Amino acid sequence: MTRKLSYREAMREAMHEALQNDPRVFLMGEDVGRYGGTYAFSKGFLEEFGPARIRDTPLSELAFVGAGIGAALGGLRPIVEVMTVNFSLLALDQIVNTAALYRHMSGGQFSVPLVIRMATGAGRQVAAQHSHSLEGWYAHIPGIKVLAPATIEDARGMLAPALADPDPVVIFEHAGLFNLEGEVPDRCTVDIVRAKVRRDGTAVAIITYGGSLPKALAAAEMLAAEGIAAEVVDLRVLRPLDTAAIVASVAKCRRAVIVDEGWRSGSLAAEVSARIMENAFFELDAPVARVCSEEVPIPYARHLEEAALPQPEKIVAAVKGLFS
Amino acid sequence: MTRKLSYREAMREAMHEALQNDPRVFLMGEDVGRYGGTYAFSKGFLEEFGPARIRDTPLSELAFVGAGIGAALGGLRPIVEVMTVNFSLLALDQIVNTAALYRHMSGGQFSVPLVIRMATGAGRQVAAQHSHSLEGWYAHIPGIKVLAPATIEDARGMLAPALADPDPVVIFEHAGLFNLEGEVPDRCTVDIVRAKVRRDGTAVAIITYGGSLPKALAAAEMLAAEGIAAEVVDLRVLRPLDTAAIVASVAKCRRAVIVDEGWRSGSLAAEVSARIMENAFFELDAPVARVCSEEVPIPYARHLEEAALPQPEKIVAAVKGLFS
Amino acid sequence: MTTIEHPAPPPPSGPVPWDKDFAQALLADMLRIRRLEEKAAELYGEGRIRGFLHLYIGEEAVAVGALHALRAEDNVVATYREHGHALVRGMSMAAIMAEMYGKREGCARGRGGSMHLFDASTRLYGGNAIVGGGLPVATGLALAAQLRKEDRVTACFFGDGAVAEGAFHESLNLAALWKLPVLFCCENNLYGMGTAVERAEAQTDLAAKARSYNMPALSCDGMDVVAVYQATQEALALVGQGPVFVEYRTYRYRAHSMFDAELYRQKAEVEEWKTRGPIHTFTARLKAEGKLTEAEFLALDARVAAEVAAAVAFAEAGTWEPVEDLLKDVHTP
Amino acid sequence: MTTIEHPAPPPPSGPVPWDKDFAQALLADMLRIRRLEEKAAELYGEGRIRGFLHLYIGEEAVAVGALHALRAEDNVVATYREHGHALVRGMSMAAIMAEMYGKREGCARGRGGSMHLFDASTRLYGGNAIVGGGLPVATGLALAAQLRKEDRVTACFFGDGAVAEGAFHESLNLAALWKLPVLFCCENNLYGMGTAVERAEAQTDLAAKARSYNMPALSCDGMDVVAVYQATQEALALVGQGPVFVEYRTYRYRAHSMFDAELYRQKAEVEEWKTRGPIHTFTARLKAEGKLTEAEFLALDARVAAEVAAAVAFAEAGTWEPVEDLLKDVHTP
Ligand SMILES: Cc1ncc(C[n+]2csc(CCOP(=O)(O)OP(=O)(O)O)c2C)c(N)n1
Ligand SMILES: Cc1ncc(C[n+]2csc(CCOP(=O)(O)OP(=O)(O)O)c2C)c(N)n1
Ligand SMILES: [Mg+2]
Ligand SMILES: [Mg+2]
Repeated sequence: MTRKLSYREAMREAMHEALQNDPRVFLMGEDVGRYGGTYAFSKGFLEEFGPARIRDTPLSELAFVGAGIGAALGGLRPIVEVMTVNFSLLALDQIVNTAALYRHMSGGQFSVPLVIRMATGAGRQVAAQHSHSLEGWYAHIPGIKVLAPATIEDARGMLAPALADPDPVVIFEHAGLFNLEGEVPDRCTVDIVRAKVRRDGTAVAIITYGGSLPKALAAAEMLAAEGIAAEVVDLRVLRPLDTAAIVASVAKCRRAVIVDEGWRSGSLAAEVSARIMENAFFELDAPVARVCSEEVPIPYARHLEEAALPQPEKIVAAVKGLFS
Repeated sequence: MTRKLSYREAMREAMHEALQNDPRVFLMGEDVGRYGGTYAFSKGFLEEFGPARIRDTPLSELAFVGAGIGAALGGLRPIVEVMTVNFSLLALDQIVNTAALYRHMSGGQFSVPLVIRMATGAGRQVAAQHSHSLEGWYAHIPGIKVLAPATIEDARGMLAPALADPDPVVIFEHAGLFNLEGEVPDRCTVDIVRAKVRRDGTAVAIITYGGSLPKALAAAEMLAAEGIAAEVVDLRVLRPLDTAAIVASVAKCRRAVIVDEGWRSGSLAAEVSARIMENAFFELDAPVARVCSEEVPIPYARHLEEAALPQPEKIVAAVKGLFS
Repeated sequence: MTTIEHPAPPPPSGPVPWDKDFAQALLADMLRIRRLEEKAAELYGEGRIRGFLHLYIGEEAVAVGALHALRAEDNVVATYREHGHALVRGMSMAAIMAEMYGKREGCARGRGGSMHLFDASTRLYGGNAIVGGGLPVATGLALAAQLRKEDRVTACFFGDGAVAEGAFHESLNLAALWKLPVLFCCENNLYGMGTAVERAEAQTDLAAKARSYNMPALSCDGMDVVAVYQATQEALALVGQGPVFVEYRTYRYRAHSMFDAELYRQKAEVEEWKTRGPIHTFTARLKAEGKLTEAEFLALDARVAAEVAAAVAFAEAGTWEPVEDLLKDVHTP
Repeated sequence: MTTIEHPAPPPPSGPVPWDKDFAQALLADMLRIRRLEEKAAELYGEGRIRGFLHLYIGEEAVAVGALHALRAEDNVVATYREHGHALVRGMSMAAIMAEMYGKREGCARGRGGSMHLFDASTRLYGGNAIVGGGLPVATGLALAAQLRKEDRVTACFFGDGAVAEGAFHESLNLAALWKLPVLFCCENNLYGMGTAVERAEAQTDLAAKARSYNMPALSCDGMDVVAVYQATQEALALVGQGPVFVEYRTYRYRAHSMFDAELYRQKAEVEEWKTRGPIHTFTARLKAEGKLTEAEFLALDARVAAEVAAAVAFAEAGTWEPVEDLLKDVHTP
């Protein structure tokens, strides 16, 4: 049996379930309580679970993320919500210099079972300071896992295994997806290990994640109309990357385009391209291409913002470029 | 005419010259004054230039880097020293969300002529929290330039053009280089645009930057003994990357190894690999290889630290791998 | 809840210490902000303006009183709730409106939108959408003035919510330590988004917090343009010796941004504060003192309405930055 | 300069309010820290220990007095200058020494070194080499204790330099706002590296700063183990109602780390503070009160010397973590 949910409802249900099932779980972040969550993900939680477990924080990103680390060390299972990735820069020191290093640096004595969730991405005309896509940065850091649920099912299902993970997990939720709807099974269990083929194809592998998945699927649809059968791979887990799945798709299609909303230089797409270089060079019929954001702070004006971001048309053009 | 200088002396001279030549230039950072600079780069400056221009700051990385932005907007030419890249995480918000965006976001009304210098890198057994190499992260950000002087000449010569640049420039100084000595011309003018071939070769391009340059040159020497003529390319400018120089060397050698002290996944080396994929795929006789740091917080113990970092032997092995 | 959680202060009283012209100029500016933003909200509903839009309605006395106390040579650093500051500082309503439309004729060529109004000609250093992000920048602007021996104050606006940020602490300490000419202007509207100040600050007397940096700190009724102006003047007189902190106690009438169900506060509380509205109380005082007639008020209102209409027309007629220029101004040419 | 910039306090006086055994135990711990570190400095010179090494010499009374006032169930978060804290908390000298050697028998299997001593069994949550980095973590540990209704205080040590960090501000506010059981233990040794506190803080009375978060704050003579113990006890008695701040006024005799020309302070200042040394003044007081004989002191000193020698031997005999295990413990297996 399946039911229809929005991405927002899916995340909300996932958190609700976690709060209900495990008294160690609590939610902490800016405006998660009285306000009902910046994106209404936690509406009603304060009333249901009380202020001890639904904790509105002051605007102190560094301290409340660090407090999440401490609370995890102290035996709890915090879900720390950083309103958006843009503000997470203020908390990076705690994530990179503390959470990610704790276990190794302590010779295995302490683990940090912390889940950090944050909204990411552009596309809503919120301008340069509110439009970053820094998933690739986080995916660079040993000691943390990085997830990017791009489907309703993953939004519903990824939180539970993230909370069960004994080490820090960062979940990126692309704000462009929140209103999407989709069917999810009644019992929604997904892994946080493997990439997933979202559309089968044979002519080209379009490899992507997060907010770019719908764009990649749209591009695949457009390509299908022109007789090009694109396969769409959703990375899902950005660290550690599922190299085997990438290689399998590339080996099958012999051509690949990587779509990534991060700025091109130093994007996660670069890492995927480098892995294909290293693991599937001899399977390639054409060089791997990337469709990323232009190297510009994301502008406010709609037409400029659209021009700055990956779009289905650009993906189609990149795919066709591989055949010319 | 040339003279012999250490990397430390070269940086010191470069700052001294800038302070002497331009009254708008001042130096600000932790322990740059009374202490004489964490690495003795500014010893004696306080006495010579006074406390107004040699400013010891409190341990407030976010504020003093942001104050550098403001001072630049206000007509000065600040050199802000962040003691090490590890602590720069605390200041990233100001660098990424303010300095890098200012000009574009203001529609071209304001530029930020700021130079930020920081020590980077591992190799001195200072353990996980003091051993990051995050040059690749900075190289991801539109709106800033990123430099990595790896030779005495570049240490001596890159600061002047960085200060002349109307936009923010971040300079990474690898702590492993500070005691190196070398000859520099009396009048040391270098560009901050192009990569540079540090050793000519024909069999393989070893592409690197910063603290890995001496290791790459050592590897090239070892390879030469075995009859393999490696070319060594020093990227020097990490943003924007000199793609043409990379492609030229790859086209000549038809094989390439990228050496980067950053953790492998999401390293700057991935970007270089992706650019070779996109621009020189058909010139390659073998897939491009990367020698990066292992994906582990850098451990304290010497043997583990050495195992975690790129080493000449690993570079040699990677090169040989391309021929098998 | 029947008692109001955050009661409003008593309405402003006492004589207005200004002549008619000056008083009316300040009234006009408050009205210009109000009408500009009412129009912006309407246009947002129609989809002409997008992204985030944070209205200043209710808080107009702060920007108007504070900025009129400053001089042209002073610097201003503001937040994402800065239409009022830009306008009072001298940016044209047309340039603001066009920017919110995303048009090339906007102050930032449409690149910034509502949250990023910049104006080099009036020393407005933005518009900053990172809470607390302007504080270090303002500190540095003041450092430049000090080192260049310029007689220039940097006024930095920020909200009560920003006080919890590390940037606040580091900047206030730096400015006090180095005796920099910064005016820290705290717009305490009692809420940071949906979080009331007592749920964000262990010490809710924000002026007392500022004093812990060894800097003078004042508080005033931010609903009263006279009190705001006077407190700002008083603060400016002290800036010679280093930074000064001023808390403006005010209230936001509208939602935090355009998406906000306002679950976190009582309707009655908002209504009570509305009775202390900065524009109508000041209007009433001026009338009572004979410094404003109803006819003058109507004429003023009409002038402002015309200015708003012209700004909208300007924005509507504006053009789009060509897509080919997307990468312009990432670096200085 | 002839006058001393940072004069030392008068030497500790008054009766030691402890019995002989307890008093001698504290003296022993101070001596253990001192001798361990003297040896570490020597071994650093020989290249047996590498990386950064920050000595606590001169400050021993702080860790000893404070940690003896805590209970086993309390948590401890320390800095990179934490050999003393680890030792007093109960980590063996051998495990510390082996860690500094980078040996597998070290508390963190050689992965952390001097700055990263961890011990789950004594609730020592590290060693942290980021100034201020432990403050948010300690706040979270206290939050866990509060939510889990555990009777447990988290003592967080940090230096005067850390007070300028945003992390200090955010953490103190959070802890005070949520009334968390944190003991903020400020080791004010007057310098953050080469920067004297008056060149880093606009308000040099650090307890006054802490009070601005609405939390009780005490100061004490950190050169006097009795004063430290008593102030810590007094503070602990208040922790039930929320966090408490204690400033320990102390002094570092050695360089900041092993690379430091000490250009920033006067030799005479260091010498003056040395006359107030926590170990010899306490020794003298115990002797004067008949709580310690010279013979007992010599026996104690010999025991400590033997412990140090054994620790060195243990570290020398230790083994290297196999390189194949490099990636171990990046994640939990
Ligand atoms: C660093 C950061 N954290 C969170 C946000 C999201 N946010 C935008 S405005 C706001 C409330 C700020 O409150 P306050 O400082 O009181 O200003 P006000 O909006 O009341 O004028 C928040 C949380 C942000 N923009 N930046
Ligand atoms: C965030 C950060 N900035 C700078 C440093 C470099 N550093 C290490 S210790 C130190 C001085 C800290 O002084 P204080 O907090 O007073 O502690 P003390 O060393 O005196 O015990 C500095 C600047 C660091 N480790 N972390
Ligand atoms: Mg507010
Ligand atoms: Mg200190």
